[in-house]
Amino acid sequence: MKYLLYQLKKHPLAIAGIAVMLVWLFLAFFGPNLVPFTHTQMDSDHQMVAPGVNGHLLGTDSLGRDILARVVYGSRSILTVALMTSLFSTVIGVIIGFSAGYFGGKADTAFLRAMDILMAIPPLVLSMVILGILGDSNIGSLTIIVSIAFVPATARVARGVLLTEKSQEYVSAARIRGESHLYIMFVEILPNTTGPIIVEATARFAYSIMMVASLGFLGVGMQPPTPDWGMMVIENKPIISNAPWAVLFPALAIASLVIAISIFSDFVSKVLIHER
Amino acid sequence: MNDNILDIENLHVKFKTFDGLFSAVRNVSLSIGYDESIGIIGESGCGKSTLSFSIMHYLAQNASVEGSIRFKGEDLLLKSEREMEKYRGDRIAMVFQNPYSSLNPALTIGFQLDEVGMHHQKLNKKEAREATIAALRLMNLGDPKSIARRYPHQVSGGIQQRICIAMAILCKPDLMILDEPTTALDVTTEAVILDSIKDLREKLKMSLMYISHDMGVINKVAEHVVVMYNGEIVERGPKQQIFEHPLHPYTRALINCMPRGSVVKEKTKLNTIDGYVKMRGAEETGCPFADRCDKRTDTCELSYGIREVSDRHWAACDRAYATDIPDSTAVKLIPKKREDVHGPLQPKELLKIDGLQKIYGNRRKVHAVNGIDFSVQSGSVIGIVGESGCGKSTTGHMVSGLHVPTEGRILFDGTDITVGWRKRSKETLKNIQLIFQNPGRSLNPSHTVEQIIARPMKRLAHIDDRGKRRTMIIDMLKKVDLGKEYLSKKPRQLSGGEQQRVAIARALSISPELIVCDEPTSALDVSVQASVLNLLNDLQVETQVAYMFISHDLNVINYLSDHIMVMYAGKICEYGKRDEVMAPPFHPYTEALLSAVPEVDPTKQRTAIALGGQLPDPTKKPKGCPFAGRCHRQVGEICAREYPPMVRISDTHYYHCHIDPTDA
Amino acid sequence: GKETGPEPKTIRIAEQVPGLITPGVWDGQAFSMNSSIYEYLVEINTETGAIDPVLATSWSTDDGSVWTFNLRKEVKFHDGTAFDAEDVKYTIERTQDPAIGHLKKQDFEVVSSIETPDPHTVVIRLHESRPTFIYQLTDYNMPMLSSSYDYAKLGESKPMGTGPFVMQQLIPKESAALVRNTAYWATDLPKVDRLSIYFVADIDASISMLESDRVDVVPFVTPVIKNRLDSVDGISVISPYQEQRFISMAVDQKPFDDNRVRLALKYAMDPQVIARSVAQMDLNDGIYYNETPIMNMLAEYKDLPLRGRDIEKSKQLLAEAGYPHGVSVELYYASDHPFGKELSQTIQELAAPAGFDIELKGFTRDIYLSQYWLNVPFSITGWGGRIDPSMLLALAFKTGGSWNESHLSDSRVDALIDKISAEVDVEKRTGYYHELQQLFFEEGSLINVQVPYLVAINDRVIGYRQPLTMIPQYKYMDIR
Amino acid sequence: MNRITRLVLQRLGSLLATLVIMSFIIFMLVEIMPGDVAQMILGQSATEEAVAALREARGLNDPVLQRYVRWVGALATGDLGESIYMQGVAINSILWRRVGHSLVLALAAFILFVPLSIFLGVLAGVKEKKPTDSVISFFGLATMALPEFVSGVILITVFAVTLDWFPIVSVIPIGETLFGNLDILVLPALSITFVMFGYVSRMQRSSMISVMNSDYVRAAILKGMPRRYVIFRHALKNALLPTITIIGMNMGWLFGGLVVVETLFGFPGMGSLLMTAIKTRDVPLIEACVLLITVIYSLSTMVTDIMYSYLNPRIRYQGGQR
Ligand SMILES: Nc1ncnc2c1ncn2[C@@H]1O[C@H](COP(=O)(O)OP(=O)(O)OP(=O)(O)O)[C@@H](O)[C@H]1O
Ligand SMILES: Nc1ncnc2c1ncn2[C@@H]1O[C@H](COP(=O)(O)OP(=O)(O)OP(=O)(O)O)[C@@H](O)[C@H]1O
Ligand SMILES: [Mg+2]
Ligand SMILES: [Mg+2]
Repeated sequence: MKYLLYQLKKHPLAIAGIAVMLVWLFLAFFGPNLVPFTHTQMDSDHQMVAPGVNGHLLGTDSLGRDILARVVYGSRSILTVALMTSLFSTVIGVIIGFSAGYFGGKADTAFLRAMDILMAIPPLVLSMVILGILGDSNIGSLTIIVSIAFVPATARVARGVLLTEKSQEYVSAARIRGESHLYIMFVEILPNTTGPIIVEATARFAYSIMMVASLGFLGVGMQPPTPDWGMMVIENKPIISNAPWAVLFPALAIASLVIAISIFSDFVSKVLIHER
Repeated sequence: MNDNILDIENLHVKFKTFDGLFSAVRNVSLSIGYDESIGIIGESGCGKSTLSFSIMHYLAQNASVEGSIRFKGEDLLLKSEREMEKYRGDRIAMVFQNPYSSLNPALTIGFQLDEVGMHHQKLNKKEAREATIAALRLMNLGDPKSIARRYPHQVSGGIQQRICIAMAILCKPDLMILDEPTTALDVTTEAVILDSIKDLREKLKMSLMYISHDMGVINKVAEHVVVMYNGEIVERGPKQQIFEHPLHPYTRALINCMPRGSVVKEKTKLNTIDGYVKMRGAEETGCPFADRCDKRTDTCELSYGIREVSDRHWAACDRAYATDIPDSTAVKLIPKKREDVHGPLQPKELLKIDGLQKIYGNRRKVHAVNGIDFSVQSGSVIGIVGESGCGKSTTGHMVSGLHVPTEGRILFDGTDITVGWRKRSKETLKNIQLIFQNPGRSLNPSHTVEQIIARPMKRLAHIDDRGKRRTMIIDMLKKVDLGKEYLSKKPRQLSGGEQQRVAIARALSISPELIVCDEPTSALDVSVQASVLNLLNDLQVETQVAYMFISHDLNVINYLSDHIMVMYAGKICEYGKRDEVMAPPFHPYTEALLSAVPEVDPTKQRTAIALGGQLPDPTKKPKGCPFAGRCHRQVGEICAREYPPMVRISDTHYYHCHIDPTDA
Repeated sequence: GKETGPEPKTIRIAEQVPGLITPGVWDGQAFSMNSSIYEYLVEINTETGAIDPVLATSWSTDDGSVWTFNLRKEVKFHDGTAFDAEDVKYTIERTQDPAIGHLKKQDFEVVSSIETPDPHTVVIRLHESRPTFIYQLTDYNMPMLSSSYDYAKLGESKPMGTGPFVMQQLIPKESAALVRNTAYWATDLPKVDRLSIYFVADIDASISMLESDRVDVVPFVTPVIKNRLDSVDGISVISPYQEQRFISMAVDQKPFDDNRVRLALKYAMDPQVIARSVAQMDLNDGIYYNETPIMNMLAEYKDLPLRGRDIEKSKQLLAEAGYPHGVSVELYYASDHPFGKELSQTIQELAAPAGFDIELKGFTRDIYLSQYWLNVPFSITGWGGRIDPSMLLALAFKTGGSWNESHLSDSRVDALIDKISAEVDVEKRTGYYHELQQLFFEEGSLINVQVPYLVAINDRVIGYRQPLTMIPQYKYMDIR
Repeated sequence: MNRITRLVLQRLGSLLATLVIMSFIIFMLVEIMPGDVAQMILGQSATEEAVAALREARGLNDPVLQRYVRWVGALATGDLGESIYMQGVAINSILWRRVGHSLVLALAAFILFVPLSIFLGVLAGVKEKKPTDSVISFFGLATMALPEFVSGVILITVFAVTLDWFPIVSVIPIGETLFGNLDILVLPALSITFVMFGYVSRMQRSSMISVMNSDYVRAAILKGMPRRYVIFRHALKNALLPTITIIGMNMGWLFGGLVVVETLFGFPGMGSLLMTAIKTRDVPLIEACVLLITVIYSLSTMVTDIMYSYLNPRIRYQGGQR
């Protein structure tokens, strides 16, 4: 704990990053109740008004909807999806990667082949095609598909760290105690790999946000009226010269969240891996 | 002051870290004369490397330096980075501990040597290559031309280190610093390198600063010895003086804790130094060794300070043989005899190994163990010794079930256990325990000491009651000299010696009948090694467990074993009772091994038998005598053709060689 | 290309990426391209609304069951073959070819026989009287095709007709280059030499091209863009006609089986808010609202009063219908159809205070159409304008009509529709229309929002013409 | 060299296997998608009859496996089939032109970001913890966090709308070719560069730092080699290795990014074609695009792998004498 504080003091940027993340989490939870408008409410007398007019702190879009309310509400879906995808892909990735690395041999080869195949399509293209074909995306399908797209990468990382740990002698010690495979994998090895795995998970978190935003941009992400940040950017791009705020704020939201998470992820990796 | 090539005065090096400022080198004054060789010795973390890097004016960013380092009268610490380039590699050269990582993997060996000459002596490419070849030749590297064309990973560790040394001597420097150049290497390779260093000095007339934690090595190469402890020089002087009349208790303890020729477990315990090197904050003063010293008095703090005690002999303390405090260790130094504890033993054959073979890999086969037979008596210690890669660990791992033998049988107490750990009964698993070389890695870093020791008790010894287990663990910890407070610590919070004690406690807590100790002390400092060896011996006497003790250090094996088995390239060279193996007649390999062991006594210097050639390629199926290519007493081509017959010297002693035993 | 003489006059157009472009199954995205290559028997005059001759020079009918067309002579297809009565016959018979899936199949099922007494006369006999049959021939999928051309194979890659422009180069999904048809029958037409058509998926990109003078015409503009372009000099946004969005309530499913619930929804609507939110326009200024199937701009429209928003009344109606605490309902729509998102969200917002808890179910158009449309209780569907509303009534509101999305089955409505399609007298027909609209106003199942079809044009291009049939008439357009 | 040839053959083999499985997955995926292909082609007004006829005509009624085999068989002969929407127009005739465009765009992005990010990454790594490093690192972090469509919108606003240096839309004028209009590549390539720059420069920085702290660099410095020389002769080559891997791994993002920027800029490439295909549910076209992206992506990762082994003597000369 003391070490953590010391590290924090050494990395002021990390404090900023964590603060921004916390702000977004707070907004996702409580934000919609704090904003005087709902994300769907149309103030038809105040379409495309500048920030500040009629209580619209960040202005409105072409339908007179409050940008602040939409951005804040939009943080919910994107954070949910991103958190869940990073969680799922990490859990599944760890299970798959661990099993493959641990048992080695044919299982491992099969795993590597399977991952090669999945990795042969860029994740964004994969998600885009599946979501596009399925047509009707919601938080659930988005989460599942983005998770699937991310699993190969996390599984590879998990396999990698397992392989380094597996050659450690404490694993041999556990083996000649006759421990079960599950015990060795999850009680002996797992606690020692949390560092890289958490780092990978936070990195995935940032990636998921970019990915979900990009999918929203491509029009295969969340469906309206859920205000998806990526969709907001593209939806309001036509009015960028009349109401730049309608594009600017969602874009800023994406950027700030991703930057914050990336900084956080860097920090976590510094604390958990490099400077141990 | 121009009679010295290097004068260090009041050097302080401090590091700024998370825990605050701490001093790694403190008030060090030292000089090296022209054509003088000086050895620096001390335990790990005593600041030896920091001292050498200060001379090169190359320290980490968080370091601050005070004092002066004058090289031929010029203060190096005042030089800029650019100016230092003229000294480094040209006037002062340095060789590092790990040769493999010191060579750039992406460049050829030749390139890395050529650039030195091209840069410092402004040679052209061709001249540089000629200089390179000459330097390589000086290091007795056969076919230097082809070596120059290779990449570092294509040559063995010993050759890599010789290449590093060749690189250092390219510009015929005035001073060469060697920072533990042989620590990572085998004794036989070490011997070769030490000999060539001595050779070089005679040829090139340069000053030498040799850093090591091994007294024997220092004894071999240095004329002058500097003992460092916790960043300070505690004693320095001519070699003879230091070895024979040490003044500082630390020096004395350091010399005495080395196991050596005549020291065996029945006669003496090893000298130990309690505790471990603690980092000292920049503000702490007084004798750094006080907390571990058994000669300390109330006056230590006051009268402490380095002073010249006799001609060229400086010491910070002269209480090494002080008699006002009795030698508390002297009492401890009498080992318990087995008979005193248990009465005479009824030995039985606990482990029997029959034609054991192990081939690793499917496509690229590695013949690690090539058919060995031996047996272990209950309650005895068998020492297995041999060069790196000869299959010692593999043998141990097969016994403990980590690997399944390719061929052969392992009988334990009459039952066949030639299977992997999966298929062994809990009883067998309990009865054979394994202690690893690297204690830090054999303990799960995320479990507490209690969890670590409790787990096998619960699983294999079925002690399910938590409270009972805990009392037993506390008892066990006491036996390995650790207190109750260690229960909740994690391995990271322990020193290397303490970690190994926990590992021993874990192995012993379920009263096994056989413990395979795979180099349990080679990762430890000599002082810690001594205490661990003592502990292992005491516990063995007390519990009558049998040890299969694996080490590459003949002194350690000699100290602890009842029987010794010498292995070479997956085969047994020689087997016998300790005293039989250690006395002639020898198998030529045993002889070479013995000759290579550095001697601590400065009066007893011996020359190592130089082993030429390479270890046999483990990927090829062995043929003939495995030692044939390197043997100094080769009989003829029969050696390479036929596996040598067993030469039986006595009931318990035999070796495999073509040499007629009567010739030996 | 290198050409001597004066710089060729070129109109550059940025259109949506077309799907199918074969006549008959043409999905209406490639208006500019197809309507310039192909040609119709007759066309709608954008100024008068009258039917003008094109490939037919004149026509006549008795009571609407036998139609005789006299064809223009000297007309040649782009491949050099002459256009004659056989081609007309082929074109109309082709509608019934099951392999094509012709969009006008149903409408031409009424044809009983086609006779070609001479190469320039066609006689079409119908099973029953259809006074407005000629309007069917103005549909964008009814251009005249050559009976000797393999449209099944070449329709997508080498479109060929009698039109004012000839396809020069088609890069699928990317662009098309059209050049003047030098053998065109009207010697003074077309007025420009080339049409350069870019297929650009993103409307915003198209507008950027327009603004940076890389194209001259961009159809399918959204109101948001119109607002933006209003302030740009040299570019105008025009609305040649309206399209319809039917907000349909299925009368056989809860909760809209009760007219009070339908009325409650209607009372919750505020047409002016809808107009502003959906199109940023004022009501009756490019965007229209009524509760009947008839568009406000048509002669047949009965000028019914606006209901006026009345939340209290709406709540009360809901309570009477048995929903005192409001009602939950799902609204299905095509999320990628213009105005779909805006309209659905506006309705959701407007209806909420009255107690309608509307969950929006947006799907891409194909899924919406193939899976939900016609099956769900509450939906928004786009309907093209029909120059003759009777064409739509039987389809969408008659018992058993194939696109009867509100599942209407009302004998009064059925009877009125029958009368409308058989009545030759215009006065009387309009009377029936008015009766029908009154019925819809009182207990109908739809809200009809007529959204503008917008085209952005560089002011250099003059004479832009595009009637309600959606077919732009590029031959009349010119560059200033 | 022999080893590398073997590596290439091995990778090509696994690519082939990947493609077969991939094609099957894509095919099945499309199978389970909602909506009927025939219905989709014919649109909302199609009658049952017409749909049935079309199904028959296009062989959609045959068993799945049979259709798959037919499709793969055609693929093997280089026939990608026909787009749903363009009967008589082979996908080959649409796709390859687009592929060419995309490759040029990818190459342009590559030429922009690879040297730039390596150079700046090395610079930051060498100047670790100095202001230069902080600026480069933060810039990298910031650009990395901007998805292509956001940076693209920014670039458009600044360089196309405000400054009018580059076209807003990357459309090739009718009758001209991409090579006559290279200015349309700049902004899309830049938006890709933005994201990739962040990843690659950060990787390059950290690998440079770890190499600079390695024993052999220390050894080289203590041999008296000048700093600049050490950086370029000793450190760089080793520090490039992890970067190559990272570039290879990020090819995935690059191709994803390609779809995004092509859509944003209306660039006539493979990505925007795929997007159109998805929007119009043009199944054969989706299949062809995805398959082709797979091939190109796999080939490009293969190239980076081979480059990696080629630059790494430890792999190149494996099985020396150890
Ligand atoms: N850059 C640094 N920052 C902080 N502490 C350091 C740094 N470099 C070395 N140390 C610490 O300084 C002490 C002396 O280190 P040094 O490497 O000189 O010891 P040594 O005697 O060479 O030990 P060894 O035998 O293990 O090589 C050690 O405790 C080490 O951990
Ligand atoms: N798991 C393995 N797979 C393949 N080869 C192995 C494996 N473990 C050991 N080897 C090889 O088997 C040979 C013998 O190894 P082993 O570890 O038994 O030697 P050792 O005598 O213990 O050496 P050291 O002193 O270095 O520990 C070596 O050549 C080694 O490289
Ligand atoms: Mg050291
Ligand atoms: Mg070993």
